[in-house]
Amino acid sequence: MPRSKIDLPSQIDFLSILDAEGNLDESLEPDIPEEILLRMHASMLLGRRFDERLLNLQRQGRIGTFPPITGQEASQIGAVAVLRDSDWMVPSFRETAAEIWRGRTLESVIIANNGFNEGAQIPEDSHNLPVSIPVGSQMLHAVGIGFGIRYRKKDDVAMTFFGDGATSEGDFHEALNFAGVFQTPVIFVCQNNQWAISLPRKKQTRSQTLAQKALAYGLPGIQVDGNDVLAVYAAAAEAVDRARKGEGATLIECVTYRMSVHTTADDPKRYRNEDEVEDWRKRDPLTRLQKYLIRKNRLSDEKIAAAETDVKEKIQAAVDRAEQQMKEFGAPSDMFNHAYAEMPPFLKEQKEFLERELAENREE
Amino acid sequence: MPRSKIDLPSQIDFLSILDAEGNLDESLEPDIPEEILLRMHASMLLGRRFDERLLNLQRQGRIGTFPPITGQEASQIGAVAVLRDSDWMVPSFRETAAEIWRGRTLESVIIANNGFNEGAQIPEDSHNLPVSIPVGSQMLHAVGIGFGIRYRKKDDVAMTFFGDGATSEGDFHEALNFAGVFQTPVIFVCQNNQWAISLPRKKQTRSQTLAQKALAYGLPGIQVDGNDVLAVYAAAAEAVDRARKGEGATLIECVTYRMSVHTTADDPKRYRNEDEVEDWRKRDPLTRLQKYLIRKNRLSDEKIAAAETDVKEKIQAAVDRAEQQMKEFGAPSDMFNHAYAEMPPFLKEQKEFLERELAENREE
Amino acid sequence: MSKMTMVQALNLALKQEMEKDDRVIVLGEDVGRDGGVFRVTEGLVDQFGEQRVLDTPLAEAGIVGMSIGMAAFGLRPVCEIQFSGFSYQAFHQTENHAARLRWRSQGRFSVPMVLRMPYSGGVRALEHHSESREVYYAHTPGLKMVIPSGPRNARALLVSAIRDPDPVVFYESKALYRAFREEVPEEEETLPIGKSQIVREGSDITLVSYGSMMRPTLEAAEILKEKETVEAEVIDLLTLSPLDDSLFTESVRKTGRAVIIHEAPRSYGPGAEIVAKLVDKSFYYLEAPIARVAGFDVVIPLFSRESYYIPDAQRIVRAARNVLKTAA
Amino acid sequence: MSKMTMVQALNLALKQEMEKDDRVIVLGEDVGRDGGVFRVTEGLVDQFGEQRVLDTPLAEAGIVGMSIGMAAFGLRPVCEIQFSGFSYQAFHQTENHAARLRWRSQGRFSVPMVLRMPYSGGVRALEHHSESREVYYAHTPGLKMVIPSGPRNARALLVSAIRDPDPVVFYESKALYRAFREEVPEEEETLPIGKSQIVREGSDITLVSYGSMMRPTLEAAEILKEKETVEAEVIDLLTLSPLDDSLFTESVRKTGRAVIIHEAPRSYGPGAEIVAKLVDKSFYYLEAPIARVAGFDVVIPLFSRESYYIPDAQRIVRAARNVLKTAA
Ligand SMILES: Cc1ncc(C[n+]2csc(CCOP(=O)(O)OP(=O)(O)O)c2C)c(N)n1
Ligand SMILES: Cc1ncc(C[n+]2csc(CCOP(=O)(O)OP(=O)(O)O)c2C)c(N)n1
Ligand SMILES: [Mg+2]
Ligand SMILES: [Mg+2]
Repeated sequence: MPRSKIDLPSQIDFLSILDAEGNLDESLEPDIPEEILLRMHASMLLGRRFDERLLNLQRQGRIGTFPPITGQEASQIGAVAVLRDSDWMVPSFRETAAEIWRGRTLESVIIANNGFNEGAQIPEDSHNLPVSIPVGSQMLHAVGIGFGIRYRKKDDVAMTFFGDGATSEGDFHEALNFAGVFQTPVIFVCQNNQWAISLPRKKQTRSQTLAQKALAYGLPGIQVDGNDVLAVYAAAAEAVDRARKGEGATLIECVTYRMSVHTTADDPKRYRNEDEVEDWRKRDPLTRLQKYLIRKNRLSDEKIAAAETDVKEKIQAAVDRAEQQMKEFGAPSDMFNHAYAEMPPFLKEQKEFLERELAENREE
Repeated sequence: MPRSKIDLPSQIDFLSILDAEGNLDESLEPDIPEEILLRMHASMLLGRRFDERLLNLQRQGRIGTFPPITGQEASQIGAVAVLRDSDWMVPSFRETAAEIWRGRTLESVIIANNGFNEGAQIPEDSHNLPVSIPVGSQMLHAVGIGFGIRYRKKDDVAMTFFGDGATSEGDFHEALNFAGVFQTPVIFVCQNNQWAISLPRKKQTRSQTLAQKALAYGLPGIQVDGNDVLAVYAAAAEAVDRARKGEGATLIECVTYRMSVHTTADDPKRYRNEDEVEDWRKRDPLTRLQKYLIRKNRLSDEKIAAAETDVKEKIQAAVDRAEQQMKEFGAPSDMFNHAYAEMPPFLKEQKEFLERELAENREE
Repeated sequence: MSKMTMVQALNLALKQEMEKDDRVIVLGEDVGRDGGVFRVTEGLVDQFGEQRVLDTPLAEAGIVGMSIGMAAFGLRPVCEIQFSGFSYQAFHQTENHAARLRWRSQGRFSVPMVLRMPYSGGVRALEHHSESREVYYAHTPGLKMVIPSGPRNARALLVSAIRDPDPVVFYESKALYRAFREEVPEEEETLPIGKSQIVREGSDITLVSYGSMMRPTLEAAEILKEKETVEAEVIDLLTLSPLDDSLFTESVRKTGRAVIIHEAPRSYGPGAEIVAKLVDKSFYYLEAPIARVAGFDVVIPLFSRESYYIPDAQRIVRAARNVLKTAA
Repeated sequence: MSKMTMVQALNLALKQEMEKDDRVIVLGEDVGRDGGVFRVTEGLVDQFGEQRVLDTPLAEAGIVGMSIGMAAFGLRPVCEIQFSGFSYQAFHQTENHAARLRWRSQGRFSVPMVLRMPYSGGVRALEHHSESREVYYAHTPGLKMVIPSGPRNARALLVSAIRDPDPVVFYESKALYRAFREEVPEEEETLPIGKSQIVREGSDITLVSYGSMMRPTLEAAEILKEKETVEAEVIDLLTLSPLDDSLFTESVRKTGRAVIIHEAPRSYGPGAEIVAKLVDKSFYYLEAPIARVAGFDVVIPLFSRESYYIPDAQRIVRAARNVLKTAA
């Protein structure tokens, strides 16, 4: 009965398949249909270029502040690529590339970032939840959805995204614990981009990895190279398989990097060192995938150039549609819509008040 | 760069020194001065008998509902016995025996349980926080106190208590994470008494142990036989040493059992099986310690009988003092005291209103 | 019809809605085997099983957050927060999401959930078990706030709340749980959310009250009638948000005098909004200042003193007398 | 004296109090190197080091809960919640403990902490970054609630809040952070918590306002003077709890008419309490119904529409005109 070591079944692995130098571990290479691979490349490219365009729209004052995703394309696309439409996605606020993969239009992103609620409109048939800004709060929604999936005896899954900072919120803890207790089919994808605004990962928590936090809930956890889209895909596929089989949730830590500002209101020079950023530039997820695809003769410089033009056109078209739509948006008093299923009398009164006021303003 | 196992330095041990059958692991036996050992025995006995007396005061309607501690004497006394007065204790609501060890009077417990705020009064020089009822919420206060201790360059520690259910609250997560990040001298003592009202431990979380949750924060964690006062003492002493040396916090899971009702408002027959209770009765912490002390010739049936009488007298004296003091307690309008350091005008108005009302009632 | 306590009536509402609609899921701490610490969910797990009656881990944000996800998926969660004093652990989920998801998604997702929670003092409970803080919810856009006052309307309102397409915070007075019984029909009965009721007609003064305060208010009305032949009109708000101001507006236009009664703290309390609404719509009919009888602006004391904190009939009668005294 | 924005003035208050009193600790998300997302804590970590300026993990309950422990220990934590819309993550620590520890321990422990948080719209921000929900705090017994309206009083009130022996929720309007500069004396200056101010004298109507609404209110007063030669008396509440009713009571006894302005939602909003207090104490002097100009009872829309939500001078002027129109 002395002091004895408790053996904990679960362990934490680190997964890397295609490294920064382009070395490939064939034994682990997931076999991804060519058209999916190319779509993944196109989506990562789109995510990157769209970011750049949003950035300059913001500088021109044509949209408000927004959170760029540059550097995190692999973590996002690698994960959502394993989902089917009937699966659910529960994003945080930095998954633009993933949201677009899942069907969100580019113009809706522009419209939302320009302060129109219409931009957050979700299509009726969509299984994507809207952007959630309160850090860590959305994971519990994925657990509730996961419960619904099991309750209705479906084999869909719910995939939720969050950052390294989010792992410090109590909601993260409660979400993973509930997911464990209720065995819900949820994939918890942590985009560990090393920073929570100005707080570096090492000050966020003393634990060596974020993946190991899964052990506290009796869940499997894995850490992957988040700039290696093949590794992210493989880890996500494994987790989704388990979930579909009714074996519950998984925590995936994608080790990546926030190459850009936190939001356009942020100035990283105040708190981080450019060398660190340069260092991560060498591990760029997009060029890494391109090298891989070229080596596999699935991509060429010409094809990349073509993809670039295609993406540019898509973005331009979206910007035009967005600016068109924003012209057409309804009255300020639309702010009263969607407060409740039915507008209660006191809101009708307030809506009429606003409409009267607007009319009077026009007269004056 | 393939799939590799991350090696996590920390491991989780289980510690047992004096088992249910009375077997002692001499190699681990902590050397505790005789008078401390006897004081520990007396305090555990007092905790047990006080519980019984409170239970019958409650049945007689002489106090309100309260949470008994029977079965958890070793987890409480073993832990606080390693503290010194200048250390801090941050209790939950089920640490009556530990609070009394730390200087709380028995009458104050009776007075509080009879619905008088005066019963929660803390003496000016005391480093014990009052009972905290919101589950899991008090741990963060211990972290703040721990920060203060370090900030003032003292080598004191803060010990906080909570239950197995509390480990599910977000506050537990935030407290352990902050303790890890800020390296505060905090001892987190979890009294895993197997039940959170009607929820059994296994439904509280899927993790195999509660102690392993420490890994999520880069903190040492240990599971101990919570009915073995020597093991609890040894684990607590080890944790306190580390904390005093500036090596930060520890999570200790004391595996024990709630032998009685959750509170006197609760009926365990609705949700748990008497056999389970009987099973745990065999592992009783009090008789286990008594056997040990008798074997060491530090206790005898005579001495135990004497201790019983002594305890009975202490309790009776406290009941008498409590009932005396409650007679003397001040006006209902004392409810306005201690709301703020200085009573603001609007509260003065309300206090005067109440006093006027009481006067009018007397007239009528 | 059979005579039921409010606990039994609420249990009936849950049972019948769960029988009718398999989207209805009950979850919370100790709602299963234990039947809830007040026994409101008694027997449900035996009838509907652990997939529809969930004993959750001890985490309120988890309960509410998971319910939001269930609701977005298309279920109808009815979650129980064991005491309203612990609903703040979930306040961020409630304000950040339950109240906003319909609005945020522009109608795609909604949160048809009920947040049941016991409130009020009067049951000799411990700290945090006796508060009344309905304002936190009534002031929050996107939520509905319902507070029944007896077994029959509790049952009918809970059925309506469960069927409501939006999140409803459902405050249940502990003091009323077993205080008295009422005939509650076995067959379905609902009450519209957002409608108040006149429970006693009168022409001399209007008493606006709800929840745990209805009984002392009606008692006060009796005393006023017997002792001073004053006919008080008594209004039971039943819903705090959306607030139905039609009846108390009309009533005060008739009586010219009003007393508003609640257990919640006075300052920035529910009574202030009623006063303001009366000033908006009945100002010229007012013959005297409107009185508020309310809890004091301190934490409700532990139970040995709580009876001095909680408004009673005497306090209401005195306030009414003052309002009546003052000449027009 | 030098001209400062509110951000600079708040920074000065923190800097000077930290120099004077080593019990003062600043903590929160990004308050260190980054100087806070609004730069209120700029430079403090360089001057006072990481032991007194703590960049915490991303957890509001952690920040507030740890601060409560620091305060119980004897320190004076000033914690920053990055936006008031995320203060609900810590609402349970605030209500369950910060507001109660002095009371619970019968005076042994107190919680001399400041909870700083930016509120209000008007800065083209994202969802959850533009709310005004001061009522959640003003209605909570045991807390104090302060809302400055400009650089100079912000600095003086923050100094008082830091020295206050009880927990103070300190709401800072984002719209005012850099809106204008004022002379702020280098030497110490404090303002008493719980005292309102008359910032403009007048005899025709009383405008009661605070925080982000002071500027449109004063603008409205100007318009009223120019366009209708109406002399409005303007009161800046500065503290919502404990509420100082002396000045607006006196003022309305003089003017007989009042408009109350706030950005928070109208229903169960701060304005209701002012109306109720005026009915309590100035009823017989009222010549017209009191108007409330407030935010609507919906979530404040994203920034393209927020200007229609937030009360402006025109809206206030119209309300005042109506109040003035109505014959006594
Ligand atoms: C509950 C809450 N607290 C604070 C904020 C302000 N905030 C927005 S993003 C952010 C950092 C998030 O870091 P992380 O979780 O790592 O996500 P990342 O921004 O790196 O994608 C903070 C503090 C918020 N949105 N929600
Ligand atoms: C935040 C919060 N939620 C719910 C409750 C009601 N409650 C009181 S004790 C308890 C169970 C606590 O279980 P555990 O943490 O294991 O402590 P134990 O009672 O077993 O000592 C519950 C649910 C509470 N007091 N606080
Ligand atoms: Mg991050
Ligand atoms: Mg327990």
